Amino acid sequence: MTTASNRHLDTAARAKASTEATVRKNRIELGELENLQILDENGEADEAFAPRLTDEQLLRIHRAMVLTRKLDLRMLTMQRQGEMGTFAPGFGQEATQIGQIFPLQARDWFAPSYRSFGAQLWRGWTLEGLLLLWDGFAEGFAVPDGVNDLPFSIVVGSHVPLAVGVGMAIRQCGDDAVVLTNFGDGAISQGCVNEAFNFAAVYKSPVIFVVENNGYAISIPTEKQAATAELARRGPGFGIPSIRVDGNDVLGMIVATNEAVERARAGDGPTLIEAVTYRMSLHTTADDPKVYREDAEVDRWTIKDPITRFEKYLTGKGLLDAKAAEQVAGECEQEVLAARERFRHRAKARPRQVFDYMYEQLPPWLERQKREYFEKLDRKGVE
Amino acid sequence: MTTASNRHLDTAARAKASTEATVRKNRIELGELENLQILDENGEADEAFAPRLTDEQLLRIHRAMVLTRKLDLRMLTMQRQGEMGTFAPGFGQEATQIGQIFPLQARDWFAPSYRSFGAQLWRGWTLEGLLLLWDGFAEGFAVPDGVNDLPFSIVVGSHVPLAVGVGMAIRQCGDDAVVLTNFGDGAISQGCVNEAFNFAAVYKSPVIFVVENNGYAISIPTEKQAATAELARRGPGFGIPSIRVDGNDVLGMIVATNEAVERARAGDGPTLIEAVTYRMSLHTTADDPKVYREDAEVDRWTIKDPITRFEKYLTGKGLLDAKAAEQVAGECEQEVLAARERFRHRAKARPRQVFDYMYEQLPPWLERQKREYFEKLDRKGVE
Amino acid sequence: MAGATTSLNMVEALNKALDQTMSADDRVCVLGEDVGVDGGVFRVTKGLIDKYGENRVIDTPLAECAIVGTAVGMAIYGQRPVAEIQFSGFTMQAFDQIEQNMARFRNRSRNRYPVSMVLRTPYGGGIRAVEHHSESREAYWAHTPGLKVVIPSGPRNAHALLHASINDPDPVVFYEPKAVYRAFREEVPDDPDPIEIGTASVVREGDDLTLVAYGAMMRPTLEAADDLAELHGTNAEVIDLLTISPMDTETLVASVSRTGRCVIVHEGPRTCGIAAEIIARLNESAFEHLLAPIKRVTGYDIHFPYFQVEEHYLPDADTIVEAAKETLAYE
Amino acid sequence: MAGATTSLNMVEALNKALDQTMSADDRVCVLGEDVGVDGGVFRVTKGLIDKYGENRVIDTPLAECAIVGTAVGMAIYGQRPVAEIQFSGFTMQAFDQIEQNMARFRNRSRNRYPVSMVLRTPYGGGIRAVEHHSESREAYWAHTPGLKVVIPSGPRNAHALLHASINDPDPVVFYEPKAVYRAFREEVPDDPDPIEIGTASVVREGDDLTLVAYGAMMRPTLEAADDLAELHGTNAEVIDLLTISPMDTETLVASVSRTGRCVIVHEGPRTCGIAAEIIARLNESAFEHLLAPIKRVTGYDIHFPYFQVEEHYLPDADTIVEAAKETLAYE
Ligand SMILES: Cc1ncc(C[n+]2csc(CCOP(=O)(O)OP(=O)(O)O)c2C)c(N)n1
Ligand SMILES: Cc1ncc(C[n+]2csc(CCOP(=O)(O)OP(=O)(O)O)c2C)c(N)n1
Ligand SMILES: [Mg+2]
Ligand SMILES: [Mg+2]
Repeated sequence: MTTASNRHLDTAARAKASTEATVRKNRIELGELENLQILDENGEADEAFAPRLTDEQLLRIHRAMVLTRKLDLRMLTMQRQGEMGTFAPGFGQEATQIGQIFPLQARDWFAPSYRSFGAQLWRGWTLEGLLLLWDGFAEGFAVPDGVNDLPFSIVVGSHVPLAVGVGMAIRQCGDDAVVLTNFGDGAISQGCVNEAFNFAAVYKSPVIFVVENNGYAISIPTEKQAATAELARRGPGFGIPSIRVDGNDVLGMIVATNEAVERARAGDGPTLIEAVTYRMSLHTTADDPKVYREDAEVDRWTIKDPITRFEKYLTGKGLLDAKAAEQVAGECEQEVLAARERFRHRAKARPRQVFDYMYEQLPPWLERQKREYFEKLDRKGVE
Repeated sequence: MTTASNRHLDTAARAKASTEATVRKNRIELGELENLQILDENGEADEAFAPRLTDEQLLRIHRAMVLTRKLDLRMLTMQRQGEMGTFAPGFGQEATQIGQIFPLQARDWFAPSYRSFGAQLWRGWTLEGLLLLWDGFAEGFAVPDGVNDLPFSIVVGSHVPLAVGVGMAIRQCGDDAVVLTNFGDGAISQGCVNEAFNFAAVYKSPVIFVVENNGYAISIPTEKQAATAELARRGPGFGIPSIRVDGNDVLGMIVATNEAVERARAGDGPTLIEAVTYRMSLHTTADDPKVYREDAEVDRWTIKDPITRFEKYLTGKGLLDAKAAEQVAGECEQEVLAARERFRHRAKARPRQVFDYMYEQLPPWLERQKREYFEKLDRKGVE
Repeated sequence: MAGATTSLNMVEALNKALDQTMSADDRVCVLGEDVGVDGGVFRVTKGLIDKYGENRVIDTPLAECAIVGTAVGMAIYGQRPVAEIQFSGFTMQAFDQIEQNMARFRNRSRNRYPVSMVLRTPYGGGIRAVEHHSESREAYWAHTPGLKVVIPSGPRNAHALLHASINDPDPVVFYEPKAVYRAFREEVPDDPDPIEIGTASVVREGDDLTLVAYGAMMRPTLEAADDLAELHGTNAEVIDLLTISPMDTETLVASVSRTGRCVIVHEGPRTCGIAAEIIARLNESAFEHLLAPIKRVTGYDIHFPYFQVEEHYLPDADTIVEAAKETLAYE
Repeated sequence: MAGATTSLNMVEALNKALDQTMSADDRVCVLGEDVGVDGGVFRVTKGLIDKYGENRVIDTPLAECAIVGTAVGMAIYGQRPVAEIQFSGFTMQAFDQIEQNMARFRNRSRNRYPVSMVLRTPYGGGIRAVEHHSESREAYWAHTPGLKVVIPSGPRNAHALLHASINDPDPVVFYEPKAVYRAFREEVPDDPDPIEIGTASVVREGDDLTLVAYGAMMRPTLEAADDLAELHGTNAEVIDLLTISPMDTETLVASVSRTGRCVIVHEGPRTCGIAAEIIARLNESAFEHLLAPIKRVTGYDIHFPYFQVEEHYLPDADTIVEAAKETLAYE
């Protein structure tokens, strides 16, 4: 067995021999960095790099983004009217969401953060399920059958090591699935996320890390979160190929994720994708962005809107016109309203379920506490 | 307030405009990396880059390295003879240790890992103090007066955030001290170390991070610890200027650390220095390296020995000859033996001190436990 | 100024304590996620950054372990950092730094580097939050040697105790009952009450039984005491622990030695919780006076439930009254 | 094979349990620092990598949080990982993953992803180790809903309990008393004893008082029982908890209801420790049978001392006998 450092010093010796060793030369410097962007703000695409997608696929992607936003807006109204818990809007990140999830197969795994409506819906989570869980009904967290997803994580970054572990198990079993996990610009500061990067690189875990750089971690702008202008710079330090993508460009997201999925499936390990996007709405409904950012900034992003941009593109391709767009919007709105009805019917507190799923079998000590708790409910006349 | 990602997309737009955006171009790649080496294995120095040091300084550095090794060897004998606890030998890392600590001023701070004999002695820790603490006597951890050091940390990496915090406080108070902290190739995998890198970069904490890549974390070779051949690659991902140095070249270590100290003192923030060296001896006296590495590997490093190399250099400069070298060795050996005598006189278990320094004032509940404990000692007839 | 008071809720009282200590002592500084420009997600640090600047009110990256670790480093240098963890559920992320450095550094450095710092964090249920935002795990810290653990129950003692904690020479974990943050106002003296860390407060005297609680559980407990008096003619003595560790054992023993009956209330899980420790101490020091088994009205040994049902999980006045009645009925 | 036994120390017994479960079930894999080529710093995983390869015996980078986090991920995929944390003092580095994912994932996923994994780690004092290498903080895990906590006391029950833990459908924190690792040998049946997790063992019957202990404390406790019998003619019943959580309350209550007197022994800090919980449960279920205050012979609420004096800190037979005598003398 020879060690890494071993090899290094030989290199070093050579370096020395060429008498070129200087402090400056030995500093590690990173070059300037560009963004991958295929579809620009005006809806013009660089077709040379555009993914090959059928018209149906393009329209499905469009509908998914619209549905995501409709849910988002509806939930905000519901929350303001007191029929929804605190939740985290994804307004503005629809392209990042649909672009990252489109390349995944059903057999692949997805470990999302809490701000993942779009991708979760695409994967098969139901609208009313999402409404239920955000309104504090445990059943909303039930993973739909046939969906290989983890329930999203509330603890920032805590799901990232899990994703890497799922990937390690996939390799152990010789399966060919891959794992995609997303997290925010704040999450990348978490120690366990960096530990996970290292594990993924060391074991070539088939993981796609998508860091959704939406500009803020609550009130903390990305420039205060890290000293590098780009978060994608974090990857190479762990030996992870990394790329920055315009996160409001759904085509760019698909191309970058496709490549990462291929790499993972080929057994070549993880990729870090930084999706540069923007949180147009509140951090959560408990948050007031006016305290820490100016509307002018939000305006600068409105013109980069991922849906408008994609609609221009589809229109240019003759796949969409104002009327068709309106129709899609209307249908999605109806879908959401129908889901709200189903939600309202199912929105029933079940206090007697809190001891469920603690263990496969409830131990005697907990059986006893459960009885005590049920007696309390009986006294209160609660079902 | 404008956000980082904001700025990025402008760059992105430009990139797009130049229609150069391709997936490949957007991957972040790091170039090849060389080692800073000034003094090679044959003791020949690249004087153009050598630090300007007086003859006294050069000889003091030599003596410090020899003393470190003498202590190391003596402790091993003592441990094998049952008069020393389990300890972590630093054999082979003397140049890394003395080279990193030489540039520090007394007013600067030092937060060492447990494998830091050389640097601790240079800073003013006493030989018998180190013997006491490694033999399980709490008093050995008492920080000598006038020494701005943290007691070394046993928990791998856990002292690194402390060092960054000391640096942040230094900046808060407008003082001009800097903080140097060292840790191993294993420690760099710890989440808190990566969190500390980020904090240091964000706040420009005046910290010098020295990762002593000695090839192993117990049995784990560096190549299994990380997917990058070089650990210095970790720094740029956090926005930290980083450099690799031949850790067995004390001159290279001094040059690199000098530069890092200047940067920190100037308020330009942290530096990561990877010192490429080798753990010639056991991980600790509880370890058996034969299980995981071959002697041949150790032999390849013996020829790179930092002390032999430096002695050749001094001889070449006419500052040292065989006789003088022998004398230094003899004097250091005597110093260590004298310290062992002082240690033997002071090595007295003080079981009644275990409640000391828990709080400034012992709370009643602990006073009560202390009484209970003292009664136990009284019963056992223990002082 | 002396004697002057202001009507404040707990958030305002805590904010005032921070403001007062920061203006009185340059070494006091605040760090944490969103504590600066945003003023903290609960607004406890509101306005401090405008008054004391970014140098002393530090918005940090999203990394609890480093927040605590760097705060300990600052304390080692001689500063008096007040670190905020946004929700107590995320103190888990910093458990290593709390247990290995914050709690130990005075001892490890043989008294050279005391860690005079405060770790502030909102804990407990009752605000319809998502998972991990309602935990009450103060027992972890009570079980950790080297720490002090303080939990106020109202604006007035919150103001006094935060002053005392910031001025304490040892590391204090300061749990803030978020359900109480804006629940009610009290007249808070501008000069903080001299409450000593380590002393509990008998907030209501009685001879029939002793009710022990702290933090957000003080309200249902006092409600229960009222009901017991009005509906059952029972005089309950009520003790507000205020300091969880080191616990004021003497006050507890004195009371229960008199009443012989005791009910202990907390939100956190039951097993190895604070109530267990209190029972153990009363068993040791008031055994001969105990007339009935000491009752635990606590959270169950399950994950804190989703918010639609949290009200049923949390101890309430009825449940406390029930427990008290059983205790009183015991012969 | 049935009925065959082999003389093993605890390290060998644990190694055998790992070997047997790995050969019986492909899903079982081992990960941790130095568990592969090195065979573990205590040699518990010795030889496994040669037999099962790098794919199932995984040497990890030095990152406990990721070790537990990736193990949970493997369990979610359906593997049965056995993660090793080199010393229990470093489980603090993984506290977040243990509490937030390992303990909760079955519940959070509404039963879709049970976490059938074992977290093995050596705990406790007595081996002349440096700071952080002698901790005994099992109470942290007992206070954490969703976990099971198992602590064997000898080679034979270690072998049986590790089998049971690996086959358990829920996450098990498996604390190994490192002071016992090579302390003695036992005849260990090749087919593991059918010890159920959650059941304590009455290792010695007696009527005068009950001694409760577990792990490394079983030796001084049994020694104390002998002394009590020989020197004082006292018959102590001795209970080995084996499972700390969920605790076998019934066995404890049955015994103390008979003896009326009890001494509990553990190494960990006293406040909110396992003994406190046992006292609370006995107070609830055996109150009327208690003849004397239940005694705690435990570690003190201080940092585990440096090794030159650890023997004095740790509970020993004399101290247990003293406590028993006081309990017996109480009237
Ligand atoms: C470990 C942890 N610390 C703090 C929080 C509180 N918190 C919730 S979201 C959030 C900001 C996350 O920012 P980012 O990672 O950028 O994701 P985004 O919300 O922007 O999608 C914080 C601090 C948490 N949930 N988990
Ligand atoms: C957090 C933590 N995990 C595990 C250990 C056990 N341990 C002590 S030293 C060591 C290896 C450290 O390797 P490295 O960082 O390279 O430093 P070196 O020993 O080579 O100087 C390990 C795993 C520890 N002390 N702390
Ligand atoms: Mg963000
Ligand atoms: Mg090393």
